[in-house]
Amino acid sequence: MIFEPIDIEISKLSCERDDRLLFKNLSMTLNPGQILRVAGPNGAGKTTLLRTIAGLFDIQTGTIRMNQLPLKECLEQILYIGHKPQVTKDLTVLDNLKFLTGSDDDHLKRALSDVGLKGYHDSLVKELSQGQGRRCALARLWCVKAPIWILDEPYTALDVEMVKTLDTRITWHSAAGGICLFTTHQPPQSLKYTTLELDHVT
Amino acid sequence: MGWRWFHQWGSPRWFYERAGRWQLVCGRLALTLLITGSLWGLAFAPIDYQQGNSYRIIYLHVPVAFLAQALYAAMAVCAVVLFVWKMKLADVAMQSIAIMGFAFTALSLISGAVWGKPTWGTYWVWDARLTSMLILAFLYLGVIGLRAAIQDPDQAGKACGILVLVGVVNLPIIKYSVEWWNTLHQPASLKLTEKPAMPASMWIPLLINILGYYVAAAYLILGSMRAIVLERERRSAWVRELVSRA
Amino acid sequence: MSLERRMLTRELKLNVARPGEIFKPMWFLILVVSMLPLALAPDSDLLSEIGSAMIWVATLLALLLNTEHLFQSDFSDGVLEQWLFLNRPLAWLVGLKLIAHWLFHVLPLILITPIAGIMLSVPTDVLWALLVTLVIATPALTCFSGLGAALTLGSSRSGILGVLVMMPLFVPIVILAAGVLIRAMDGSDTLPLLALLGAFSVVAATVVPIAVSAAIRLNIGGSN
Amino acid sequence: MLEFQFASLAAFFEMEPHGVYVWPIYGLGLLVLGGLTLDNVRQHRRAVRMIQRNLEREETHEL
Amino acid sequence: MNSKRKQRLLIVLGLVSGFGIAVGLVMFALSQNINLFFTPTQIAKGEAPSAQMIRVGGMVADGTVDRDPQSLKVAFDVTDFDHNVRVTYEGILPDLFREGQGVVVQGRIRSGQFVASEVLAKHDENYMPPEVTEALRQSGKLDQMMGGQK
Repeated sequence: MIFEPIDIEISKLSCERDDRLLFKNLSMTLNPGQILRVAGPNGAGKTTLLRTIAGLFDIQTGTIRMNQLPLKECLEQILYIGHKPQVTKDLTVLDNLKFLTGSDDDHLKRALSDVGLKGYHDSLVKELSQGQGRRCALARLWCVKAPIWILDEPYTALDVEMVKTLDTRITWHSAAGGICLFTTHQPPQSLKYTTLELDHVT
Repeated sequence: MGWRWFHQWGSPRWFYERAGRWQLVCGRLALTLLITGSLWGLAFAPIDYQQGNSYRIIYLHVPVAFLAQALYAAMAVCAVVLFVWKMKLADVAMQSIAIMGFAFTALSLISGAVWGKPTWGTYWVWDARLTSMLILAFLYLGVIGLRAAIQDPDQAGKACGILVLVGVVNLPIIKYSVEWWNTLHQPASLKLTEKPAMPASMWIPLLINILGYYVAAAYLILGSMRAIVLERERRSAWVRELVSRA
Repeated sequence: MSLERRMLTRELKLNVARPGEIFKPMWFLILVVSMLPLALAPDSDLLSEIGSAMIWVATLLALLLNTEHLFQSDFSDGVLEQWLFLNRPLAWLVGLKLIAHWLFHVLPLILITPIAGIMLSVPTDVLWALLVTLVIATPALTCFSGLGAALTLGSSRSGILGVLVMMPLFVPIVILAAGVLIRAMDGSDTLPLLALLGAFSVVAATVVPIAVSAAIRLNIGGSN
Repeated sequence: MLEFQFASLAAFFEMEPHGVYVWPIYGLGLLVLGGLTLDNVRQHRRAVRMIQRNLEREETHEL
Repeated sequence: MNSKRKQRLLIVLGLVSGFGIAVGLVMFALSQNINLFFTPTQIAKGEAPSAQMIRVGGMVADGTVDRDPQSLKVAFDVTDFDHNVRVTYEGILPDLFREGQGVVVQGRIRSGQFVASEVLAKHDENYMPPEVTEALRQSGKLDQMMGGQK
């Protein structure tokens, strides 16, 4: 599957939080197939930037446009996975994914076997280990058609094998013309990406 | 020019500096009016034919009750300004008005209750006006409590704004429903549209006191807003400069 | 499967997984109702006179008890923020959630009020009036307490605060419902008051989801 | 119009028979207005002091 | 996007129809007598339902108050200067209750009499020095004034 060409244009974005200037006059354009790692020390505003681009935070100053359209009108093009589990503990793996993606059972089961959760579709999320729960949340990447991925620390709690699987999936996504933004503290080995360094603005 | 008078309010610094002066004027004016009005009402206004001297409580009760309701409306206006123009000062005003509003509502409830004792023979009846005033007090308390519960001041301000707006839609309904439910309290003594139903020697001091309490409320709100502005803007250059100069 | 069906199925499954959430308020209601005759002398005339009003208030409190955390678990799991990407207006999704909440949590509560009524020897026709007022008034109550829950989502020590904040807004509803009950005891016409109650619920159901969605957006924007 | 309504100053304070109701209310009103004024002053002073403390702390850091 | 516009249209439609239904319900309710408040004239014409809790408002007619010396029973006429209603009540009357005073009584009609369960004295919004009242009373204007405003 190849995505329609999509780009994100960020211009003069500034953000202040709790009286602290996180970033100022940030301008960049993300093109189809681009993989961008947002890096920086703790508290540099990585999560804030990601959530702003995902439309979860109001833009304080500056603009973000997708294919020339304001961000607010294109939210369904985005897949966002944040720090929080993104899955409900009291539901089964399958029910969780069914609600979030709307895909059918076969599709979802295939995605689950891709992330190494084969046979777990009927287990409740609270019965899974932390890494498995993370895999469950990430399984959405295998069954959703959004061209823009915004992943906040996707590698946390994943084993080496799963890291590799995720890298491959992101590479494919980029090959199909999708955009991926992510943050991480362990730079992935088998992924080609560009880096945006966020420093404390003083 | 044009909208400048309005946009000035977007600058906390402009407000802080001007408000100090306004506050001084308001404070003096309020003091003069309140002393005149209260003394006149207490000592020189004639006694009422039915209620005797107890009616002299109206020179406090009526202005304060007016104010309690007017302040909620003012708070609602602030909420609208906050959402439409994203003006931070409106949020500051909302915060101080909530506290003053609650104080005045409580004062009007207490003075009403004490007045009710000689007049109706009881401190409290579940009458329409009394009940809706009580609910107004709860609404103010809710706004104060909500703000106290949320850490981030911007977020707290917006949450309070939503609450205030929902409350303002409901306030007339509350008033109507409660009035339908049980009415004992007399209608308002002073109406803007009609000639007052009391002699001049009674209503002039009342009017003076109403003005006095309004100006006093302005004085108090300005004062509390200045303190809040200073605290919220503590990291800005002008505040640092101001404080280090002092 | 449409998003709306997905949402309602999810709610259903969640409630099957957490049956305690449904039974807790019912248990509370029955407890309050059984304490009442113990606190008063078990004088059945007095009980039947004030019983319906007591059941109404107890149901109101029970309802508040289970609406307090309406959005809390979805919020802390991060599922709530996913709603923004679902290609539907947030207010509409909030409306669905409130409908589901009413169906799975409030309706069962209303359905057990006849038991409470029998315990307090409330006359049958008053009991009917009680049921009807509850069915008509609870949508508005659910909406308002949902708004309270949404407003205090981000606060670390919200607890019962959200509900307390909304309490004053319940006044007209309680007054109207009480009016219906009094008239039902008299045997007079309750229809006009029920119409007013209905108007209240309709307005709340159209306006409050918008306010709730604003509150949710606010809290998603603030959580970090 | 401006004629003292009471026979004596004592009668004024007595305000027969409602002095017990009227005077405490005016006292309370005074208390509320005065209290709020004082609270504002205190809050303002506290804000100033806090900012001063912060400034001092920053200065010692820079040294 | 087209679907976005459709959604917005649906929301507006929902809001409008919601308010429409609400207004309809309120209109219906207001067309009925929700207040159950009646004047003595309405009662004399038999418009008030019997055996139902209703409220009657008017003035206490002069010289009609009969107090039972042994108990708290009291009977008086409530008038709107056209018709009178005989009210019986047992209980403590409010301090402001007197002849010529506005009252609201709540109760039921039983065999032509109004049995009140509650008597509320309406303190009017007029404040007057005693001399003025006296002057008015002498000129007979007071009753007019009091009767004029309900």
